Amino acid sequence: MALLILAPLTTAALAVVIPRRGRGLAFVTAVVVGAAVTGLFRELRDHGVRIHQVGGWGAPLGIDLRVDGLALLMLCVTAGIGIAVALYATRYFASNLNLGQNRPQEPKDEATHRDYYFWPIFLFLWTALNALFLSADIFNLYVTLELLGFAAVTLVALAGGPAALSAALRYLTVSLSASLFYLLGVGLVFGQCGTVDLPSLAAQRESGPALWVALGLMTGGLITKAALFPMHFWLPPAHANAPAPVSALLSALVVKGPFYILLRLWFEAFPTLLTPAVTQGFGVLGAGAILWGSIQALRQQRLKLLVAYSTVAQLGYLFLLLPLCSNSGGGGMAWSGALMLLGAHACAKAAMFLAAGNILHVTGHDRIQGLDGFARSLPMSAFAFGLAGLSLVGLPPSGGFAGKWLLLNAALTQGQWWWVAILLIGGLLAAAYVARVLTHAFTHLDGEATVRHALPRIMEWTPLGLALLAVLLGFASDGAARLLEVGAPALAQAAKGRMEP
Amino acid sequence: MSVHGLVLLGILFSSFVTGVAIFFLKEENHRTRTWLNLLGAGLKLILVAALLWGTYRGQTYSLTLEFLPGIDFALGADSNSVLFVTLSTVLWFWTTLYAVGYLEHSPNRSRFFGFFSLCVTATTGIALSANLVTFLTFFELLTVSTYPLVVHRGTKDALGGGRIYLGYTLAGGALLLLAVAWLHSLAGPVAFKARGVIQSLAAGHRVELQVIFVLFMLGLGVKAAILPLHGWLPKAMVAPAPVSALLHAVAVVKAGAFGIVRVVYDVYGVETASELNVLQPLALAAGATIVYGSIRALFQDELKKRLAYSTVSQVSYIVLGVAILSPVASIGGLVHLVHQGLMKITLFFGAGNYAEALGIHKVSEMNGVGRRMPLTTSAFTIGALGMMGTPFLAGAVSKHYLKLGAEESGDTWAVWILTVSGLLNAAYFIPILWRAWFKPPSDPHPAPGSAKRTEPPWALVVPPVVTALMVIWAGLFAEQPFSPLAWVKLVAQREFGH
Amino acid sequence: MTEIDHRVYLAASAIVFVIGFYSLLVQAHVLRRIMALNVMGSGVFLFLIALGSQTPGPVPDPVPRAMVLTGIVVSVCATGLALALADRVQDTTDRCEISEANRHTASSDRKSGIEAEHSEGSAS
Amino acid sequence: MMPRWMAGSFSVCLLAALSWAVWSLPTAPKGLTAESLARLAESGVTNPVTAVLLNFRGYDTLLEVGVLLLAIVGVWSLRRADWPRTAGGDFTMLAPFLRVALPLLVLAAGYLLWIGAFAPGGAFQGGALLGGALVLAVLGGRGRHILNRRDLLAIGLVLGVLVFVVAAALSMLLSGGLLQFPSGQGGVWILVIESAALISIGLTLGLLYLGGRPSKGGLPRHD
Repeated sequence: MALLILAPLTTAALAVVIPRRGRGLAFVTAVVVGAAVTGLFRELRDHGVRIHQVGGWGAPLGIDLRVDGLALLMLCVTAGIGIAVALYATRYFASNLNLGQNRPQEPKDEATHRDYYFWPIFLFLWTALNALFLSADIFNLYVTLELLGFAAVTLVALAGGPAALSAALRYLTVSLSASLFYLLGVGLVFGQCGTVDLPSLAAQRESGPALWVALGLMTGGLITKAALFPMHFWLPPAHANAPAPVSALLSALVVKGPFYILLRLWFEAFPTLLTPAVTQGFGVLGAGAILWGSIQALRQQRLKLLVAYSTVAQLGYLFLLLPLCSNSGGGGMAWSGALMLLGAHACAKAAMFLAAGNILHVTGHDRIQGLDGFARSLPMSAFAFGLAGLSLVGLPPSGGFAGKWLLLNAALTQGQWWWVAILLIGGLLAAAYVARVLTHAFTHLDGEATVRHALPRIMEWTPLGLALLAVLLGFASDGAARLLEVGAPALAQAAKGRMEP
Repeated sequence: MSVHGLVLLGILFSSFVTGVAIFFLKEENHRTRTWLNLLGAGLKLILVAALLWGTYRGQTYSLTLEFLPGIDFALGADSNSVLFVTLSTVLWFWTTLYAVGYLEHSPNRSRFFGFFSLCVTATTGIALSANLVTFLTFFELLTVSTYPLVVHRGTKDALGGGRIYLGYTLAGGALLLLAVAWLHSLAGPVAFKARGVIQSLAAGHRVELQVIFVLFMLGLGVKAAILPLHGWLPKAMVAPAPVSALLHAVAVVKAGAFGIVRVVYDVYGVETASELNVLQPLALAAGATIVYGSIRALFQDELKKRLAYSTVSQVSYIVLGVAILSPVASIGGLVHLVHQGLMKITLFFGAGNYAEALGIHKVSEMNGVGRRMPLTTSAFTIGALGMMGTPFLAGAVSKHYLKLGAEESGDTWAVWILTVSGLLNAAYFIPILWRAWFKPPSDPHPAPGSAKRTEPPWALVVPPVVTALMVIWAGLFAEQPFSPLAWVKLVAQREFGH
Repeated sequence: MTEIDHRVYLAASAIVFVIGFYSLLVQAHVLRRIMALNVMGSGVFLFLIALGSQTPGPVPDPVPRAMVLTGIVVSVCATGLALALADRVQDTTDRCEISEANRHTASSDRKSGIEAEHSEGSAS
Repeated sequence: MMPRWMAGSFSVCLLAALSWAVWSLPTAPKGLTAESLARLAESGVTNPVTAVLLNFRGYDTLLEVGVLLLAIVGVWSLRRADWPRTAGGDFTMLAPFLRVALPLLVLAAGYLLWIGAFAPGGAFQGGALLGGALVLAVLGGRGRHILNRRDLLAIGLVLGVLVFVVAAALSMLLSGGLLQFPSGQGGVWILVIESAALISIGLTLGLLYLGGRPSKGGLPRHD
């Protein structure tokens, strides 16, 4: 468990000293983290929830690290996407990458600069994510959030253009103020309960104005960081202007971190405060995100902005978990459904951004209007984009379908038909914006096709692999659901909360 | 996993693997691609033959994989499946051959044949699905894999048609998903079973089940092109001829019709469905579609459009047969699933040949083609005559049973509809045949090459001739074992328990 | 000192936080915004310190004090990073305001899109 | 930027909510004072804040040292350093002062580190002082030869994280728990970690002031 944090942190520090070896260090990390996650999976399967008391003190004085099914799922997703993006980035940031025809070759030291700084910051990002998913302490979560935020912002700024830099600056200010809201909330919780340990908070089952306000502050901060509608405004410019591997990381993983904390807070620490008004409120915001994000995606002129708005929309689905999970009946389905969607979205969106990166690389722009016939010059990227689209739309057997199916069933079982409508409409809108891009892929060009550019193979294969994973993830949904039951903090708590009206 | 399960998997993979492999072939590898295509099609044919033989001898085939929590990904082969899978596999073989010839010189062939194979994988998957969720999976896969075929030419028209196609089918898919999920929340996992699985719910959830049925019909009706959901079909005519053949005869509309058969027979059960009063409206919708399609067909000058509206009309024969509460009518409907496929594919092959060899796209340009392309035109004529219900051809058999069934159940209005439709069919087909055989060729034809006989290459001629012969076979030897009719009688026996 | 209700300090910290938040919302200049963030931060730290000194017993609660130390370090880092970023933005765009124009509208997304293209074209 | 009335009403609502919350807080909060004092003896130091910072919640501090390193790496990735305007100016007053002050500041930083074990002080306080000294030195035009060596600086910057990580790993090998120091040796471990952290913190703060990566060819000279 500790390896998941120590390994990327060490390699990040080493990569600062020897930037030339950043790539190699990332691979070491990938191998170690991959092995550690596998090991944890075994432990969890055999022994249930694992807790590690840092420093041997134990909560509430010390900090506990904890792995349950939910945390492990997030760690797996992080490891998977992390490894894939690292593979892609080895060539993306390589200075000798041939960018194709009308691209001015950038100065070599500029590329080297980016290569040198990407790896340590990427490893910090990985550290932050692993630490975040492992932590059971709300103050420690604040530290991980900051680590995550700094890494994300810096990676966006690595793109270097004015748009990226402005986006990064706004991202930073928004992220910092959100963190302060969260921290103030943590302070209030500490004032009321005298502890910042999640299980201890859960055990106290306190309530009162201070906790309400604290939760409000923390939630406000977290939904801003998670870019839930209407606090999503910072996301599209930041995600669209970052370098492709960074966009993939941000959309696939970074916004999921705050969401994860939100789940821990509401379901685990303060389940009694999770009233129907609150959950329906989250649902309304989620629905707003789905509709608004999809409509905006339909209106974008740039491919990466379209994909970024699609992230806004897809994040909305995750928040439908709250209204669907806290009612009686079908709660478990909604729980695994939303998390299935999370995993599927991570794979699909990473694939999409990486594919979009390839398109940008080869064509030199990403205006949707100007993409006619790109299936010919970049067949594999087009294919990856399409497959990832299947999962976003929610067509079977993709992970996106499995997730939506479970959410749909939960909504139908509970008679909350309004979410059913949102789920179906969201799928159709997603189909519309995915098709909008793919139409250009199939457009016939007169004359001979543009020359097929020799992109490095790994840059073609990685998005395709991720997209395939997203499509086949549906078959893993049963296993994932069983994994989520390990510890199932939220459900156990929510169930208890229901029993004591 | 038993050997028998592997047969099912083999049937799916024979085309799936071929498709994937073809994607990675270079455009120039013409020979390899052709061989791969024929190999896949041939292998599938053999496996399906084995399946047919095995099922006939009472062997059961099934295969399950872990899928959603509580729901398996399940394949199976009941008599219904076998009927449809045989049809699609046989026709696919000939369509492949035809497509290889047809697209000889067009660009993006690897992409085309890749999706072509995926499309047929989806169709056979639909046939072999043993529960609703698996069915839904392949149903959507079919949508997705046909879209690239519809837009294959990449022209403005093609992209527009593709957009409409995708809009209709995905919206239909969403309704179907809703229906499946809703039914699941009431009844749990729904595996197909003869005579339905929801009898016990019918009393307590009457209204819900009625609404779900409507949702099912809307979702499936889009693909089956039932009025007023047929709008995409004529628009999708921009696709290359083999694709049209596939859409109309083998895959898409058939998948819709087959889905309706499944839902009525194996999910609701005919008795339960009729208790819920949902069959009568379906029958009326089908009747309306039959007449509407025929009338619209009358006024189309573009050959493929006329055929398209004819499809709209003919597919609803199947639905009508299913919706009329009578075993005899369902025999008629189910056998039409096969017969319509045989006839319509012949007609589309013919239309494709006219376009390919002479550049003829319109009925008004067809004067005298019979003399220039005798083989193609003969095949076309057999298909058209079959459609009109000429005795000893396939169409007559289905119509006979449909009419008998309608009389048996007292739906005399349906008999009238069938009669009127028969007349309309004649009205829009006879002028074509008249022009083709009896009018002098109006030179010059739109396309160059005015040699006396201009039959296209053999790869384009053999498929229509073969399917035309099958139309004759299905009509003449309808009572022989292994004819479509004989098999359908088996199915009906199972569904009605007679 | 003990007669003063400790909640006064807590309330004061709340006021400081809100002042910072208000300026963050209304100020356009990056530098002012960064300062606003620091004011908000100070509010939070004041709150934690006040909380720590409130516990009964001879010594104040060390845990919130340690948290404040952590928070201050983070905030210093954040400020350093933000200033460097702001400086870089100013270098590249000759503007020192966080562009607010392209918030929700698609048209301005287009605009920033074109900018991005230029930058991608020249820099990446 | 938001219209003032909107921002104002948001702020008023926020203030109202906060005041409500603050007023409802228990007047004698539970806190963790008792627990931390009770186990202070086991921590190896007698200053409770240092005990919390480096032992009870040492893991927070590990990540925090990471945050510091990340911040400076981020700043370096963004831009090159500006040599302060005053550099190369008139040092008649500053130079003699620095000659006295810099060694004293370093000494004071060391003292703060040492005293942190028993009384207010510690790596962060010491580091802040060290950082201040560095800023002063930069302003006074000193230490250019060091600031030119990006490789050396990098080593100094990562020292805190690396030592901390090594300590964490080692403690895990020795006693099976992350950052679980063998009993009785807490003080030594903390001192080692803090010493490394002191250098990194001081360097980080000083280099943050420069606002960018030192350029390879040395910082521009103004004289």
